[in-house]
Amino acid sequence: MTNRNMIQALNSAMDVALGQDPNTLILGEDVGYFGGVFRCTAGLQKKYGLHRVFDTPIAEGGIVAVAIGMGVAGLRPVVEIQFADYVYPAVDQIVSELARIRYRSGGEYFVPMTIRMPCGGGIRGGQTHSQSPEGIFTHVCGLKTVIPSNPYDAKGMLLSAIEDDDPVIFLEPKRLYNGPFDGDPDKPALSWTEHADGEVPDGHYTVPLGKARVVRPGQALTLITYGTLVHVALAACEASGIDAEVIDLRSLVPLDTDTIMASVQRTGRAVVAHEATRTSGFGAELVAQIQEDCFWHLEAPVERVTGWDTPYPHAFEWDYFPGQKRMIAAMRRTLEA
Amino acid sequence: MTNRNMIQALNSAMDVALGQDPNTLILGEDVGYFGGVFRCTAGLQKKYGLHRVFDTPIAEGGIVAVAIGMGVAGLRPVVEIQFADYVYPAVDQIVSELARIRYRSGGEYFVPMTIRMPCGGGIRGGQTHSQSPEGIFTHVCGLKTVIPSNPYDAKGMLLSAIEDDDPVIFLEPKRLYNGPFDGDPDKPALSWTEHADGEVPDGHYTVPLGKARVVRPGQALTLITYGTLVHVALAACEASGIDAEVIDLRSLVPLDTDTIMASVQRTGRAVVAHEATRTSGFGAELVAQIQEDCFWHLEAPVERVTGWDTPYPHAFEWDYFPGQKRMIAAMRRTLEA
Amino acid sequence: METIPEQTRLHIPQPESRPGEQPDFSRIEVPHAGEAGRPDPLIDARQMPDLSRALIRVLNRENKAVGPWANGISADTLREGLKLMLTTRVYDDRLFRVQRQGKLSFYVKSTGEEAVSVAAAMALRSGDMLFPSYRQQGLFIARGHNLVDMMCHCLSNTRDAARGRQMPVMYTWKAGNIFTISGNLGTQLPQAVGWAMGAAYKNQDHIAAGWVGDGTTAEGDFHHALTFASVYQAPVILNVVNNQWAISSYQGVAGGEHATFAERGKGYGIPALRVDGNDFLAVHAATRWAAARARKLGGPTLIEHVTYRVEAHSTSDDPSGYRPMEEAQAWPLGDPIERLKAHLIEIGEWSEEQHRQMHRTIAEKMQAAYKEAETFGTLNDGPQLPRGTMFEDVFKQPLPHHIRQRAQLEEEHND
Amino acid sequence: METIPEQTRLHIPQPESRPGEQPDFSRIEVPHAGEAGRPDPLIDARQMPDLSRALIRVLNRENKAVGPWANGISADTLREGLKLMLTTRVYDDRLFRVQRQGKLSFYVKSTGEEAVSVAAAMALRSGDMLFPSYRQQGLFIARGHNLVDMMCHCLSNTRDAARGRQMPVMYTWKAGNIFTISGNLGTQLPQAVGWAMGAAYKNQDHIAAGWVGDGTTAEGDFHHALTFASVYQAPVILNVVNNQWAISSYQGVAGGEHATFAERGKGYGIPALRVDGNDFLAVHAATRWAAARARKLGGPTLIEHVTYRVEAHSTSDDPSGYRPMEEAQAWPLGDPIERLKAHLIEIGEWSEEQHRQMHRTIAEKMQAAYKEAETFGTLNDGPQLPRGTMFEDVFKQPLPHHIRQRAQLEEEHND
Ligand SMILES: Cc1ncc(C[n+]2csc(CCOP(=O)(O)OP(=O)(O)O)c2C)c(N)n1
Ligand SMILES: Cc1ncc(C[n+]2csc(CCOP(=O)(O)OP(=O)(O)O)c2C)c(N)n1
Ligand SMILES: [Mg+2]
Ligand SMILES: [Mg+2]
Repeated sequence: MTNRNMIQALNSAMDVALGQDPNTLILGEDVGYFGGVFRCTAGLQKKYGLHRVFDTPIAEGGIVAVAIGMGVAGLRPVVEIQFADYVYPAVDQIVSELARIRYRSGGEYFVPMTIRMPCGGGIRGGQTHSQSPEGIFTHVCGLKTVIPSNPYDAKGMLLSAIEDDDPVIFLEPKRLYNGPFDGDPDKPALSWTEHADGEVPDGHYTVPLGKARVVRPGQALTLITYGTLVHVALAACEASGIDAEVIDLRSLVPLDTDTIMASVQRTGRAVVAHEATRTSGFGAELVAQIQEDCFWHLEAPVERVTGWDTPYPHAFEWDYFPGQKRMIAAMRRTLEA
Repeated sequence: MTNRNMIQALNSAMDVALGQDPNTLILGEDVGYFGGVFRCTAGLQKKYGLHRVFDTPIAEGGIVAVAIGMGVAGLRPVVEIQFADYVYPAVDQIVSELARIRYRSGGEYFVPMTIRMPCGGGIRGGQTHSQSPEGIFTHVCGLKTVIPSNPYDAKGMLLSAIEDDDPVIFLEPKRLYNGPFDGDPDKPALSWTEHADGEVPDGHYTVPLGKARVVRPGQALTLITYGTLVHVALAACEASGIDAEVIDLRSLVPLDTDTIMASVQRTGRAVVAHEATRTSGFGAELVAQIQEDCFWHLEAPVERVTGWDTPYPHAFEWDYFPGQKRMIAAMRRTLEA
Repeated sequence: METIPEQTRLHIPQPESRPGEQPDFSRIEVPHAGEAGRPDPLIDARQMPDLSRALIRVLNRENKAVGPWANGISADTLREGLKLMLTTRVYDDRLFRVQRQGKLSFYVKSTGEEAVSVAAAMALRSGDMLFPSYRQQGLFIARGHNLVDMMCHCLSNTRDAARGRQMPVMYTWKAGNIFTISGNLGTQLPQAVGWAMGAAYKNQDHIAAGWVGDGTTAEGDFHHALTFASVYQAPVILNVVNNQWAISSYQGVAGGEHATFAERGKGYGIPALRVDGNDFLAVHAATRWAAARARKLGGPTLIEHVTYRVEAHSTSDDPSGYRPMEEAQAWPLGDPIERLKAHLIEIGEWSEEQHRQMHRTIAEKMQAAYKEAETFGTLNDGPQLPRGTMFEDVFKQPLPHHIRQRAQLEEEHND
Repeated sequence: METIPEQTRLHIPQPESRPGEQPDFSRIEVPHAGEAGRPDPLIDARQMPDLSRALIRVLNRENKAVGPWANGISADTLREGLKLMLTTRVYDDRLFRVQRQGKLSFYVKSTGEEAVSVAAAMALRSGDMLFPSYRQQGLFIARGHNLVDMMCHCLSNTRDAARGRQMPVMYTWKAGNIFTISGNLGTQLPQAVGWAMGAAYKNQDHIAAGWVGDGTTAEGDFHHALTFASVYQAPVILNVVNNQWAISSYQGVAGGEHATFAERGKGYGIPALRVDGNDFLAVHAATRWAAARARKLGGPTLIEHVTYRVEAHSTSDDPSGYRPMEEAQAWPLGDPIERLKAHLIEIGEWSEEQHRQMHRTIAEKMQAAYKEAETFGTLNDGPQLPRGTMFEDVFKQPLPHHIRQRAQLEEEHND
């Protein structure tokens, strides 16, 4: 057990994966010698060799395409996309190929690829370093889409993803890399050192994909979220005194509907929250499912707390970001409805 | 007024647009001399000249990119993507560029582009000629996304789209090109000749983007849909005797929430239907908004009738397609809830 | 409002002729067979003579194999090639007719392009991995895929390896080391590069080969394939089948007006061969050269096969709308089957009678195969795959919502 | 489980040296200035001499302008170029320091690459449209953009033309005919081609120019740009700024090991010039050549500018982690400002004293400009744009949900 921030936890997961399976390899822009712009792969090339961890040309579509070929050849590629905002050139290879190969080949071929990408705002990255594109991937059958909110989950889920025989989109909330973040940019940054979930086992362990985690049991309502907003949600409960049950989804596809529905059926009120743009975001899917499964239990409309239907603007980052205020207001509306 | 099928109506819209504005031009794969694989641009190159309507290399990303440059140069490009399934190589140019140029330039630059693409199944096209990717585009702020269900709307909406100064994703349900389709593949195909909406004015007119149309007034519930399923919905009402109010959205973004909510608040029950894959489809957004705005009026959960969370399989096309049975079952569930 | 003059400064490429006009292939220079030199396969790319504007041809007008690319291929192998090309053509004709009878939703012929796939497959080893497009059925046939299986795929029936999920012609054949064909153009070429990188990573000497059409070279995937192949010196053969047309667009629209497709390789330091794609011996020799190079760590090769799409793009297409009817006859590189046959006869290894006999045998085999295939069902008739299988293979294990949806579908049909 | 041997067959490109090692630029061949020939700009592309492996250089070791590319540019123009390059460098230094003070979120310097943008801008007409990447601030400065406006953009303040929506350095300047810069690499190059096609469509003789880095050439967009430019013979200049690095990846990772970036043009029949990017006169001459060609309907030109990224990739980067500290000093093509200055002195048109004076004037101007810019606010201080403006310009007119969301945001702040 070692205290690790999320970067170190991810690094440790890849270290374990490379160590245990010679067919696992890592490729992406700047991931080799340099160890990645966020340092997630630092030291791995040196430890495992040039051909196990290497830099690629800047062509996200090409990276995913060659990784597909490698997967077909029996390897287990772990791809880094430098920012989730830059995944779009790879969308065709992901949607038309990666997600469909098992299906269209009648199960003959499959590609056990993991695509890691830092997502979300809060680092003044403006509209091209802040996006949360999970909603797009969740609409594509054949992809698993997951997003951890802390170092422990990050390592365990990344190992699950790498060992999974289906393609996994692995989103990393970059604002959480160095510490939990409660949504208030004016407070001094916290580190993972004081956080229980910063305690990360050294060796192999997994956190299963498809299991949500109740991070705060509560009675008043159910607040369903993932990624950075998990920490905002906890702070919002604290600040408002609202006794919400906070669920960290961790995995969007597969979705742990049991945990969600059991909670909402108990509390009768639900708020879903994500950083991505509102319209057609994954929050809409959550609302749709909740009202399908919990209609008779609901005492108020399910509220959505989201980023706005605008790009993530540089100067207005904190106006876009769904912080505690927006969350508390939504919880109040739900309680008062 | 001439009776036209949807192909002829679209052709007529482009004819009018090319005739009235020398800055309008059409480009895409096979759209020139040949007139498009669905013949939508037939005769236009001959009438307006090589440089007004021309073939492009097979590179959807390149097509959208050069059309962006043309738009910046003051032209009004109308792009055809041969099948909506092939739009993914252009997703980066659409999402990162087309949708963001006005915003990121503080309003200095904009691109008045229309991207037409045939979508939907029902022609034995298998998984790569049947997709309905509207859910992805509706999640991208800065894009308008529309989809007509008949020749009259197709022409009027296409002219609105071309004349719009914002980018418009214009989806064309290809199963409706030659006639309305009620979802039963075993019945002889109908043509637009006998259909009122096949009567299409010859000259210029527009159907505004953002206005839904109540195609069947009803009391029992509200059935909200678009594209091919509009006709399936009407047939399902007929077949089941359920007095549903059927709303043809026509435009997903902007969305005519007034028409939707007024109807649902009156009927107290709603079903939303689309051909696309269920999870994170646009139906989820509709459900989310309906329960937000009509919670106190709802007497049953809002039902979703959709394609399954699988690719569109060649042999099981009619098992995937959300036909009358699936729709009637959902309406019954809603009524019986 | 500005007006745009008729006389625009924008260059719009146009084919030499349109319906009603005389076919014109004067732009296709046809050098003598044997003219192009053959460097050592392990030549340094920088020293490589420029064969990207040449046209590597082996069979001359007298149907003799000449020049440095004529590498002593045995008569048995040639006869085998002839048989496989003819099988491919008969297969195409058969399935085309089945489509016209309404039993297939769609079909794509490769008529006139059989050498491109058959000769290539024969020049490679069975452990080499192939990433074709939809017009290389010859690869499957040359690798010995069961015709019944191929037909069952096209019929989407109970014996379809793709389990009814793909359109006809989009075969998958893992046991034969041929990748599942994509309906999306170009995607498979960088995948072939990745597979080759994987083989190199694992220290195997298998190589990969991919195929795209002239039109498809415009996709970004093509550039990714060339870039990654060059950067990692992947053991891969990148084939461009220039059959002059991409549906209704002639090859100039893809950028063939100002450079050959083989020339694309130059920009990446990838050796490129431009080959007479209707010359079985030339395709075979070029593929062998590239395979030898790749296998010995010499890196990738780009091969442009100059050929002609004799038939419609697919059964959904009617080329009389965009090119002269007589264009196929005017094509200067002839027919690959006729040319190989003439060569075998010329060298005394074949006869018209043997050819007729072979054709008959193949036709009978095809007839029998089709009959057998139909016993496994067609799209509309006979045994059908259980509809619930459509929920399988989205993931390795169905997710809970797939199980729910499957049950819902069954219910729809129980009503 | 197979084990992968240490000795893999997969080639992984590696730079000549890493931190702690001696810088080594022996792979950069530096031919004599004046050596490369200069064909007529309207030469048929097929006849074009191969300048894609050459290095077009004008300034020789004696700081004289020599050879066919030395085209009699006036001393006034050269002095103007010197001033603009120096202004660019001082601007970079100033904003870098502002970033280090925490007033900018981010900054990107172009140190050492000033000639690439300044000389190009000066060789083009003001009606020509420019599509830069984030490292061509010299284009804005050379076209006379107000420094205060540029700074206000970087500060995302109330005078920012991008209305606070973009990171620093992603300028937009419609009045100056420079396109809004994208954070996504490569997207702008095919857009430049499209703009050029539009100009040709409208029968105007304006041309377009786009810039991408060496690393960015790997993106599919690069291929789309070259393909469409070739097919439609678009009047466009496609510039590749090969500054040897893409963040931590040396140019070999982008495919520079087996061919130059200029060579990419060959494959499309696009004339290509490889230019000493630190030689103001060479960049100017090459751009003029390409502009003349494009304007007279000769079609596109690809120019590779061989230069060096002297500083970190951006303020978020620390190059000591991946390249030798001394590499910049070892760079064989020198510094563009020093070289132009030495040339002007050599021809008796400049002096050290004048240079010092100019530097002082620029520094003072910069100081004043920054002071003025701050009066419009910084990211954290002073006047701020109303937050509600973030809902504008998503569309021409806000949609109803934008109006609702805007109201909701205001409410959040009224609590
Ligand atoms: C990404 C994508 N875009 C468009 C299409 C539609 N389409 C199918 S075949 C074809 C023409 C391909 O031409 P070419 O590459 O020359 O191959 P050929 O058919 O001549 O063998 C087109 C445009 C597609 N399948 N995929
Ligand atoms: C599509 C995309 N992928 C990745 C990035 C991240 N990124 C920003 S700059 C850069 C390196 C670019 O190198 P190069 O093209 O050589 O330009 P230079 O910075 O050297 O001027 C990378 C990978 C991006 N901005 N966009
Ligand atoms: Mg072709
Ligand atoms: Mg660079």
